[in-house]
Amino acid sequence: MSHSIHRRDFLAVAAGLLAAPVLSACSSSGGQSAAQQASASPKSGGTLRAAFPGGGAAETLDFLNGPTALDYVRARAMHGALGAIDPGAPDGVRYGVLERIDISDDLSSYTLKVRRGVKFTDGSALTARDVLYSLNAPVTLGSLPFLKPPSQNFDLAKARVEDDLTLVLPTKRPIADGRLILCQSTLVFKDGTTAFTAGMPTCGPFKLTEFQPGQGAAFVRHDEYYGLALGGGPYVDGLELRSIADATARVNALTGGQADFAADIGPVASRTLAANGRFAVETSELPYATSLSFGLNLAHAPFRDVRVRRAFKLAVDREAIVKTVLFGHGFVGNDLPSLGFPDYAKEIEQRPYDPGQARSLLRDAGADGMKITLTTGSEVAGLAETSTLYAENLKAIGVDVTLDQRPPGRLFADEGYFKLPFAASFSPPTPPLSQYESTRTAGAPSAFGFDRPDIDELVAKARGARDAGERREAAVRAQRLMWEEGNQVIPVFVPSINGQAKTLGGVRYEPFASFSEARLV
Amino acid sequence: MTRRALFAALCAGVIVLIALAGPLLTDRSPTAQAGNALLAPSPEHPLGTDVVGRDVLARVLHGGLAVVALSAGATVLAGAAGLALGVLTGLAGRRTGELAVRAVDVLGVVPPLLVMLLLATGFPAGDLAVLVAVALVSLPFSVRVVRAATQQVAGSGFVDIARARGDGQWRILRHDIVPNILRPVLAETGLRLSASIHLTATAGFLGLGAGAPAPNWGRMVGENAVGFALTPWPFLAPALLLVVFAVSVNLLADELGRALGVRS
Amino acid sequence: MSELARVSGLVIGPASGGAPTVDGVGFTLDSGEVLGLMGRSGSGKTTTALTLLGHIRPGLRLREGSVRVAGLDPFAPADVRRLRGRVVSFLGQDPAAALNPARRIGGQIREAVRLRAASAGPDQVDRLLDAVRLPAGRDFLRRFPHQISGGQARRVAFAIALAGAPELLILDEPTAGLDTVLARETRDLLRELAEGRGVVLVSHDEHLVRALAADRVLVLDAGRPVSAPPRAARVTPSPPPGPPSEGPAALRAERLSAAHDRRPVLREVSLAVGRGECVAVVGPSGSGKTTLARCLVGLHRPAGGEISLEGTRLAPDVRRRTPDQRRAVQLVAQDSMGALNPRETVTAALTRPLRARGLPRTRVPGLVAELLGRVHLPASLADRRPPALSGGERQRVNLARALACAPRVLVCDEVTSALDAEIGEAVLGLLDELRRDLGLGVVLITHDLAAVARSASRVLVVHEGEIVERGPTASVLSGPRHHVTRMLVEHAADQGFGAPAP
Amino acid sequence: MRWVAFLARRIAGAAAVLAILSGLIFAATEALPGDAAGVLAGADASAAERAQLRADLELDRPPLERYGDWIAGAVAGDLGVSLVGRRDVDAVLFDRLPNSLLLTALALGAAVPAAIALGLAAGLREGRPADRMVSSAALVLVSLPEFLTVTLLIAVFGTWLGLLPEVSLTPLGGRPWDTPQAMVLPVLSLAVVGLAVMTRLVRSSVAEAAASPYAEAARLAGVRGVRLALRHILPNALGPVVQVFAVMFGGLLGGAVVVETIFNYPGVGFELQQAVANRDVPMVQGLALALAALALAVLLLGDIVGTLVNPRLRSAP
Repeated sequence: MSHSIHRRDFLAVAAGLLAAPVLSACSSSGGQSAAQQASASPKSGGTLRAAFPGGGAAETLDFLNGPTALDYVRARAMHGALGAIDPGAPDGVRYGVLERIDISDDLSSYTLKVRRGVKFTDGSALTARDVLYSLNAPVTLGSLPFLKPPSQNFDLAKARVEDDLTLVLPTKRPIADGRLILCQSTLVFKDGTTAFTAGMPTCGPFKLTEFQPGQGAAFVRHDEYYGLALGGGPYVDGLELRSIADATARVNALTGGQADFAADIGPVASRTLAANGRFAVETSELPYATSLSFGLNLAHAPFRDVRVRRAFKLAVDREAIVKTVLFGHGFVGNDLPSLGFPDYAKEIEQRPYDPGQARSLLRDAGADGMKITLTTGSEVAGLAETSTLYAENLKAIGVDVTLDQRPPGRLFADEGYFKLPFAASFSPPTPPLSQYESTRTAGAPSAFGFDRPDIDELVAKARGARDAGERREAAVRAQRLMWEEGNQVIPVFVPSINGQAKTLGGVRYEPFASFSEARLV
Repeated sequence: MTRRALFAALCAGVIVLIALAGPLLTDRSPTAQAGNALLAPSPEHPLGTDVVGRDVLARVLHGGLAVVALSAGATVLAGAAGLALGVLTGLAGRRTGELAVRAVDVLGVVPPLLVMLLLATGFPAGDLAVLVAVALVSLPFSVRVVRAATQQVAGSGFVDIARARGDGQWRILRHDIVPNILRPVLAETGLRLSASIHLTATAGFLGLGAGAPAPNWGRMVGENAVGFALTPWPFLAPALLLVVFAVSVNLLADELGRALGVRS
Repeated sequence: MSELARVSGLVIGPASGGAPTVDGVGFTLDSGEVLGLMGRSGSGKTTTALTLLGHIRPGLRLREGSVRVAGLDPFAPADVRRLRGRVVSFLGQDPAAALNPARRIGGQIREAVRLRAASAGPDQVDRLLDAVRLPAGRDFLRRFPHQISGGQARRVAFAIALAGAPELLILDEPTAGLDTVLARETRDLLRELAEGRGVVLVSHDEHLVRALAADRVLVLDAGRPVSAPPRAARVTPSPPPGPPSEGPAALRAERLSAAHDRRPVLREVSLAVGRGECVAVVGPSGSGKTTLARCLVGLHRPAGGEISLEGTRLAPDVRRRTPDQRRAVQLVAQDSMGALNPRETVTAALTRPLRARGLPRTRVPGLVAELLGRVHLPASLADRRPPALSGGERQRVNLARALACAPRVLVCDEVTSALDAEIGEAVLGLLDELRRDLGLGVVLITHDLAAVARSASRVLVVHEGEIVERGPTASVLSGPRHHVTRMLVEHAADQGFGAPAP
Repeated sequence: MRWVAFLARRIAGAAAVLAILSGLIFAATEALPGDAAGVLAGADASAAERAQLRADLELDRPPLERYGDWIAGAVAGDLGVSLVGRRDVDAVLFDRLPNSLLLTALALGAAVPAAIALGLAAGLREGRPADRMVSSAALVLVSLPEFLTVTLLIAVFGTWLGLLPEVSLTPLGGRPWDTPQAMVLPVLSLAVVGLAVMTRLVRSSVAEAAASPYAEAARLAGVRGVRLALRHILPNALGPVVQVFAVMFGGLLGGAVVVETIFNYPGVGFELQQAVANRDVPMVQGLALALAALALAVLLLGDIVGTLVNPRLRSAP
């Protein structure tokens, strides 16, 4: 019952696609479930039923415009993907329908090689033209902003199709991390597609047989899927993705035997479920965790003093939040985004919980007893609760804080959000540098007044440098500056917490569950 | 006063007392984290801790005020507006009155929860939205009862005589109409109050209204339902208080109606 | 004759304890015999009669005594089934209200026949309808109670009561509240239907008891049987009213017409009343009398005609009249209870008009006491509210409140019809006194010629909104020309009032 | 002829109310701060992206103009396209409405006979133990907020006894009635709420009718038991109740929001709640208007049936 109406996983999830890695035959990352390891034979069959937070009638096959978790999970089951971000892979990405991406030495041109033998459900083969059309679709067909980075970084108008399997993309300016951008979330479909329908040709692991917005979708295995030839899944004969908005209802569907898998059940329900022997709780591993963050708006006078910003960072008891709000299912943050990604500066020491120093910093800045309103919402699991605890932490160092928890769905609906002095937010798992450029550079509203040309320059340098050592050094320097002087407090990272029947194995978490390798025992 | 009424008044009184004086009975903060989440009751935390690890007893003691104040406030608001509108439309000419009542009835057609959803999300966040929404939902009932009572009294002999004698509208209102419609209006107000408690609690449950850390029995029930299987107290304690409050107010309204000779 | 019913040592009181409402009543009734049960309201008549059906009103309890009807005990569940509707039938004060508003007439009668008649032949319904003189047509039987007249509804109720051919009929105030014409009709019908049956007639109306030829009369007073029937106070005609005063009439209405929702109820009615004079307006129910009263005081806007006060034309709407004009014409209504604000004490009710006249606060208590004295009410009633007053007392308070306005004309609309005869008599006496002492003009609206006989100098007879006869009281009563007038006079004669000697 | 005039008058009245309501609904949804563009864009979108999104969704046109378009479309049966997911609002409505109607109708279907039976049993025994029991139970149930009733029902029948599914998952491509067992708890949850209210109503109406002169006359004439209850008292007690049943239907239809959400039941209330959270203005407007129209239609029906049941009104509407 619980947060029936709070549970708006809505955009949380939508934006989470930025980094949603696409399945590939040989995985090296993602959580390996106990069940997966226990089961030796990959033979399976059967129909897998999985429950996800949906969006009611708003759900659509047009994943370019359908921003619920389910819309993307469904699209990913149907459509092939260019690849997936994979920090463990040599290129930082695993390739899907692509064989490889070659970068010119001057970082100004990317050559995409399409995998041979990728077939659509209508029997036709995937070509470079289809890939180019798919990359362009967010602009030509219209899409939500988070799908547009490829078109923002590459000059698609000047792209060349060399042959059926080769596509050359010039960059708008030299970048080194173009593979990440291309593979972040691009799904491929046929050249000339204008409408997304149940009958359209697709080249993903499953073939859609039934779609009911707000209720779910049914699939059968796509027998021509290129992954099968590479020795991978899918192993199940059928897949049902059910839309269940309420987290408790998803858990109920799982415990009641109506589903084999319940996505995103939240920390509390996971504890309840863990007590039940028939079910397992699985969480995604780093870097697939959502950061919970708090923006200190520099338009608000006290926050212009770096001591106040530092005091706000020292005041938060990160361990306590992980322990009590997330029941241990979480990662302590270090006020930097993108924990777990290769470009993340893990050499920067963990900031301690030091209310004493925070208090004295505040006093030095003449800001003790300052009045502030912390605006938050319940857009993702744990956000409201984390805000609650953070507010208490701040009270403890002498900040007169008022918590304003917006009703569900209201946090970002308001144009005034970016004018708030102190507001909660979250970020899906995203590589740090491109994320910084799109959201933190001077003038971006979500920067909350953060305007540091020196850091902007460092980030640009890190993205554009040909030498890896040089790139790393610039990236770490930029992050250290943000760590010391930035206006973002990131106390924790929350993984996706899912429940599943013990009969189910092979589910991978990246950050959403993918079932292309799943088996029912 | 019947035994039932006495019992109901006692229960309602205790609940109101808890709501008003509760904050004085504990020195624990209702918002501070007091331990791990969802701890079972212990001497330290007689009702355990909630999903965020806050002391449930402290939250229960602090959380009644919102429910009691909001439901009573909405009832008073709707009652006052209903009295004014009901008397005016009751005394107005037939056509004007009908028209005014139709206009108010428009509100009654819309399911209460829809009004709540629209208003509570539309207004600047906060309890004011809930207050206004609950009052608005109550208004049509209030107007109808007052209007019917007013019409009945306005048609009675003593009003005719006062009018024939030349008493002014105000004098008639004050001496003849208002004192004689108080019974049904009072009985109706009791029923409205219980309905308001119901709606206010539902608003809390749905997370509408003022910010989350502020304890509110309805919201506590919503927040903690998910942990019901681990420890039921964070859910049950506010739920029980809500139910006892609503039942006793309903019972009181019933008894009041009976005592005043008004059928519900 | 065999014994049909025996009641002995009956004691009935509130279930919660307290003084009994029926205390030691007993009687026997042979078949075919008529017993009159008399007494004031509240004397326990109805409660006693209902025991013959084994019924005790909620809140009361049978404490002692036994009841036998045809050898059966109505309080024994097995026996009562055989008694109700078959041996004993009950007709209440308002038999029409006993009809189920949601069911058709035919269905109700047929059900009664099917359930109770010993021989339920197909023609039994027709025979019943014939007995109560109702049409037997299908069309009539398909109607609902609200679609037939009050008189017809009463007959249907009689038919249902008679369906089981009961040996004993219990009649509870069967003519109370009826106007002259209907009361007479009902009495005639009852006389016929009671033929050959045992009857217990509950009434405070001596004339009805006499009309049904009661073999015996049992009089109750506060639940106890008393030996002698109380004598109805003999009406002594008042001394002939003083001669009409000279000069312009205190109140005059010229060719007054009025309508309700475009349905005309008054057609060109004219009347005038002088200072100290009493003019009576008589007519059966529904003839437009009350509308006339409301027109006179300005509460009902006439469709035509005009009203003047001592020569000055009055606005039709009371709100347009001057405060002085409003006070000059005061209405006293039939429903003494409804005319008083139940939340106001007597003092408060009298204070309001006094204060409205602008009298200083200090003088008010004295004036209230004076007014109470004027209408012969003890000062001890001053703090009571209307429900704590008797009907007569309330009507006096109403009069006193009207007097508080220092009126010149009183319009009295059926002021005595809801009162017991004696008390009504006293109220009329008070009116005469006020007329004499204060020079008040009185328009006495009534259906009761007895009242007219004693007070009015002139009579107007209204029928269906029109004046059908007018003239000095004596001549109208002694030589009625219109048939309505004749009926009213006959009724008055039944009641024991002859036309005053010329 | 009188009936034609009567119907015409009532329908015209309902239409006028609906017109006022459409304005109110539009104004209320317009007043929602923020818009779907903000929700869709998320926290990290730039100002230009937001503006583009607003233009794409036509949110930058003047409200009056959009109201005009909306009403014109609604009259023609076109409720527009949702902002999120780009679905035809009327398609969603017609897909979900049967489910909600079924849920509400079943709940009423369960509650009405039970309420009449219980109300009759209690009303005829006013003040006696049976009445006190029924009245007290109804009083407690009426005071229980829906969310508590539902929680308790799920806890008992779902979690503890394991008899019934706790979620209403309908087979894909099917309708809720394809899995009747999944409908039991939602129907029960909704029925309990209505049952308590209606039982109280029937009880007091019956008690009133039972104390009426015609009921006493029937009793004194020897009519007893079932015949007295069903033939004499109930017909008179039912009239005022019918119209309240109609109001209840509208209330239940809207009140199903909580129940539908908890059980993930694919109804209009569930979609409405989702749409409100998404700031999907056309969807909110369309669904709210449809719910209001439906509630009005049922009220109208109740009005007509109430008139039919009452012979006094029937003959002279």
